[in-house]
Amino acid sequence: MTRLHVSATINGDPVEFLCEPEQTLLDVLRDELQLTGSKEGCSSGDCGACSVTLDKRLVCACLVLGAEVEGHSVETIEGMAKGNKLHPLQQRFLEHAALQCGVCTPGFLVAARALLETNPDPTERDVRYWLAGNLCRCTGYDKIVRAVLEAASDIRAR
Amino acid sequence: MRYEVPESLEEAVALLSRAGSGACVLAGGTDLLVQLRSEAIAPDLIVDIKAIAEVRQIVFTGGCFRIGAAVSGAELGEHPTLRKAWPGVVEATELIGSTQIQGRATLGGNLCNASPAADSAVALVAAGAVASVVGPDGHREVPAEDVGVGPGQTSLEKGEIVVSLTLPARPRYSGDAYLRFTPRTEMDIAVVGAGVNVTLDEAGRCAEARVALGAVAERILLAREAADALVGTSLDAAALERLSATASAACRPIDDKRGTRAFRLSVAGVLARRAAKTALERARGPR
Amino acid sequence: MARVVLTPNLSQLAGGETEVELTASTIRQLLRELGDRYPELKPHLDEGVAVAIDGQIYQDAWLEPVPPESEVHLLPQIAGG
Amino acid sequence: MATTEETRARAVRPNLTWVGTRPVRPDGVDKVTGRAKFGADLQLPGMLVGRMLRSPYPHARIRSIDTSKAEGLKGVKAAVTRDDFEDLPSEFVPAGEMLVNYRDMVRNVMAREKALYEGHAVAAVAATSAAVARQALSLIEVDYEPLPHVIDVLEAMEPDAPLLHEDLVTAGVEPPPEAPSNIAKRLSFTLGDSEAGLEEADLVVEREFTTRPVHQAYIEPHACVANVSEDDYAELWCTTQGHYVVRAFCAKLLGLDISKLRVTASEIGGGFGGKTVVYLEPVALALARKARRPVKMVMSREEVFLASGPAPGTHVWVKMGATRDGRITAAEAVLKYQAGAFQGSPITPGAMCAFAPYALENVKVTGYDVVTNRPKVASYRAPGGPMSEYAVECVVDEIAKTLAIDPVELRLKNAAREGTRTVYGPKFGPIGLIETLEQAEHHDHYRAPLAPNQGRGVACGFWFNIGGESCASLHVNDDGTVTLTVGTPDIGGSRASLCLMAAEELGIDFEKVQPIVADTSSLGFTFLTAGSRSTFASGLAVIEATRDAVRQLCRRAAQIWELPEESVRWQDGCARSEESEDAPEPLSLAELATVAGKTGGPIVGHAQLNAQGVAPSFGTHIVDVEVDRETGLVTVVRYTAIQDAGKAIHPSYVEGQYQGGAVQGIGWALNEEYIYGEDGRVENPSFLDYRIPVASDVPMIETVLVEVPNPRHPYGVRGVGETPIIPPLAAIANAVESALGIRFSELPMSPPRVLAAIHEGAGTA
Repeated sequence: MTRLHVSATINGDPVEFLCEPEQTLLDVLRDELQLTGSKEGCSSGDCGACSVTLDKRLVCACLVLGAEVEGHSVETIEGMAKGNKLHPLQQRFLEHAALQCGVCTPGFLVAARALLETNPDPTERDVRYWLAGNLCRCTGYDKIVRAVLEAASDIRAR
Repeated sequence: MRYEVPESLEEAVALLSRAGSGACVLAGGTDLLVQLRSEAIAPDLIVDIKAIAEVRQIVFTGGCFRIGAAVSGAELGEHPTLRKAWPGVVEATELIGSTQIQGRATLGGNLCNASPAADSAVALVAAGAVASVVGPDGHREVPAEDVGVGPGQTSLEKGEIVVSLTLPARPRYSGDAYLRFTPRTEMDIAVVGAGVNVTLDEAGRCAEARVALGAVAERILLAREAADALVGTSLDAAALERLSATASAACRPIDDKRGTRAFRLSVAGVLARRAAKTALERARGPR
Repeated sequence: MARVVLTPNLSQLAGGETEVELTASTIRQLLRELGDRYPELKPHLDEGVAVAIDGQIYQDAWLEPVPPESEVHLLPQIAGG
Repeated sequence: MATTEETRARAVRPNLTWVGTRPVRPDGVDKVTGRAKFGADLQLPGMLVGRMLRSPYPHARIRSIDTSKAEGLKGVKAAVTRDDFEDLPSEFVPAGEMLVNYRDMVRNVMAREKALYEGHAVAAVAATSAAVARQALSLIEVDYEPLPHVIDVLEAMEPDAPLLHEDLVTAGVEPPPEAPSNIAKRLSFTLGDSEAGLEEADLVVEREFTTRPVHQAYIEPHACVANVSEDDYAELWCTTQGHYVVRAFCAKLLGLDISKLRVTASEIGGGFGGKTVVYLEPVALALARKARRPVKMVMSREEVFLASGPAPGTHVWVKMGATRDGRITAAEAVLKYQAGAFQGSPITPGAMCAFAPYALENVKVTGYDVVTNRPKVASYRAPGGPMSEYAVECVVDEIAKTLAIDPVELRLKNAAREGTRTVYGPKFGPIGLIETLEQAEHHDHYRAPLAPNQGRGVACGFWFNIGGESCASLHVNDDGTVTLTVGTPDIGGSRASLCLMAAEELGIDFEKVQPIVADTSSLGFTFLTAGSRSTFASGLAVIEATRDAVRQLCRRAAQIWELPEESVRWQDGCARSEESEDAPEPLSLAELATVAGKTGGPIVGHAQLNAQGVAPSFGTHIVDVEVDRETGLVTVVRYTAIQDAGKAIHPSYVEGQYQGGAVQGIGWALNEEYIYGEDGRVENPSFLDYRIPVASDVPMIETVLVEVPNPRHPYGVRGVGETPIIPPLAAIANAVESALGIRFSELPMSPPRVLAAIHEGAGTA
């Protein structure tokens, strides 16, 4: 099987990898690059646990081929904290107990960051609809929505 | 499996024509990758068309919007003037899947996946959109309602690609709307979809109308009788009731995991009426 | 003497008795005593039963004392999600 | 925005420093940075990909399985079938607090004589890549003889239903029936004389209810990595609610010494009861033992739906009588629960729970455990409780409305309280049901005006909670920090609550206590994280281990001071001697830790116990819905969950349990269901068509924490995880009734069902 050579930027760093044509970006991140923060919950784009941004656009990594990111820029949960400084969303998720098992958390954080970059002052409804592609079975969403609203306010105040 | 990224339409058509039956076009990939992963398909070749300029642009020319087949839902929603002219088409596209899916899913893909429940495709049919198709034998134009002919079945010939979709020039006092019914607010497939597109005359009467229905037959329906129920009326309550009845009558739905036949028959009429009301308000414009 | 109350299912295996009086200082003794008295009950007691002594439920607690004059119920084991 | 009230009915211990506060959980940063390692996140050198071949038939005899072609494929390192698992005798043996039948378990892990449901594992391979494994599966030849199937519980009970097990004879019936059937067990509970009680009633309501099969739908699929060395020392990494239980099951199924199998629990991405049993783990171990290489197996989402979990579909009949003034005189119920392919539905707790919220003199409950061609059911959050309590709470609502009594009033009038005798025998100790009802009655939600097409419903819920075996070990490090080792996997913040109790007992900063979930070789047996037991039972072990360490600390201080041991006590993080003029300066934990080596060696507290004294938790929920009369769409517009926690150790995570349980219940009530085709195959095994609620489907879930302490726990803990899924089903049904005047007796109340009922007009759906 011929593997494809792909050069991309991942979390700001130049990265090269080899992948099979049918490998998804999620397979590549998890299996080839050991970036296992993006989770596989369904492999059909229905749960959002593998949310990443591709050229700043929020996508499910399970619905992107690894080969497609040639020349593009990918951001994953692993790139969200800067050094030992957590992103305000990460901080608020912790303070609000916006996670129980935590498996959906990376996807929610990546998706919420994409929301706040598009809409810095979202309403509760905006947050709920934007995050509708991220399933959480533990929290009932309440604390997640509160954490996102509060992080938005933190970021606006900066 | 091979993966190719042609940079021109000619190259893409040549790749697809040369390939056996196991060649697939990759645009947003939101359907294709699911099929790949579930082993529903095992193509020998995937042709990623996103490096081709024509399929990635939205062009406004001669009063018409020409939307590249690989423009994503999110890009469509961000276009400065498209939403004003065709809010129904844009909103329908925005209903497809999650924010994540919006980042990838394309108009062309939604149409060519040929699901009778495809939200944007129903709105395109109501809008009277025309698909621009290129293939080994050159270029042809296909009305949106003639692209999908059955579940997963298109009228495209081997090697053909939908390049763009053209929305017709918009007369004054026009408006469109698309509504769908899903049990969840998001992340769902339409159990019923209804798109309505109307143009009013100076007196505020309906001069032209198109009504399209999704998920109520093996393909998207262009419901002419339902449109006729509106033309010549002021979209008053009686006309809307006729619309509702004719829309329901046009359906030939089945019972399936997403809904019952009885439910679809009933709700198709309800949604057509509700969509018509919104289309009417939009056609009248701000007071 | 502790008063032991049996559920209908266990009562079927104890000749229809719904209440049994017996002397036992621990749950283990109580279960052994019951098993000896009603051999058909024994396999079910061996599978494991919960024992409520004066309202407090014990599971797998052989050595728990059974106070005299206490009211004892044998019930199915309870698990959870 | 919602408000959270915290009411303290009775204070257990005043002046708590840590218990009841809301610090950031110890594993939090790992979880928000993507660093936490879940089941599928472990990579080992030389690791193989394991994949399962599953039956396409809901019921089929397996004539033969031939794996030779698959094994001949390059890159395939092992294949296993039923021949690789020894048959085990049919007997129910206690495993922790559950009963397991290894004969059934080995057949569920790998089909033997028959495939009993679509997705039943039939064979597995381990290969060098996913692509090779996939190809290998296609080369396995299985000769099936398809058999008639049965999914529905009532159909399965018919005398001429297709028989799943030719040797299954109904237990609990004397004399035992001669013929086999799909009814595995009949059980009953009685209290008083229900027939006489019904005679007394002015109003008798009799209704039948149907609930559809549902799935736990945790976001993380089952996953594991197994490795077996040449001397048969086995290691297993897996996502589970109880790795000690996994160890016991796998050792039994594979004939391994328990001591030679070390199981490490990964972080777990949700379970809700569904990760208390084994599916992939024994198979991965069998493959690894053949291949002598690590094998990773991960289920796809489709496999999760087809072959793991689910909860039963049920049929419930309820009859209740009441006097004109609202006293319930008698109650009867007959419950029929699907067990799936092997016996063991949660019929027993279902029957025990059904009428638990009420102080009744005359009750009769009968239950049937019925096998069907579905996956063997697994626990799902208060297993068995939601379905029976749903039916009862709907009937109670109907009684209230018929008698024109406020539904909360009616419940208060009949509510169980301390001293109420249950149908299963014992009397309740102190419980908080009345407190939750009073909170509901006075909550502003209960009085808020409703818009057109809206309705309000209330319902109560009860769950037992459990204790069970737990170990904990507390290591005092020489810098004064503490390492807390526990055996319960942390599924929703239990490390935080356990550390809070340790910090409280020790009188040191919460940050100084670092928890770890031990692997099975590093700490003694600890039962599952299930039954809402972790904070209660592992909590007791932690408290005991901490007190053990404190005793050692005090002894060291006494020795240093050359004072009698009994003159030293522990307070605010320090050893202190009796107050006197020449009393020595207190010695802090850090000071004592520094000199531990010189005063007898490391200080380690340990506890092993089988926690008794658990207490049940009651809840009352209020919900407002809005119904679209033209489409049948039901939208939840406001929700309040009130529940007795006993004591909320970390209130945020208690609220989280209420909120999460409520939303699972909303899903169950409105949209979630397995849809089967005529062919007995599941039509919706995906997150697209198995519709769990998304963020935009639900409002904020307001919570009220009631705290009626459990006298048998030092801080009053009861356990809170399961009760919250019970009230939503009936609360929503009751709200829909109040909006439409139509009483639904079938879940889910999905739009096609609601619209059909509206079209049919009044009456029952």
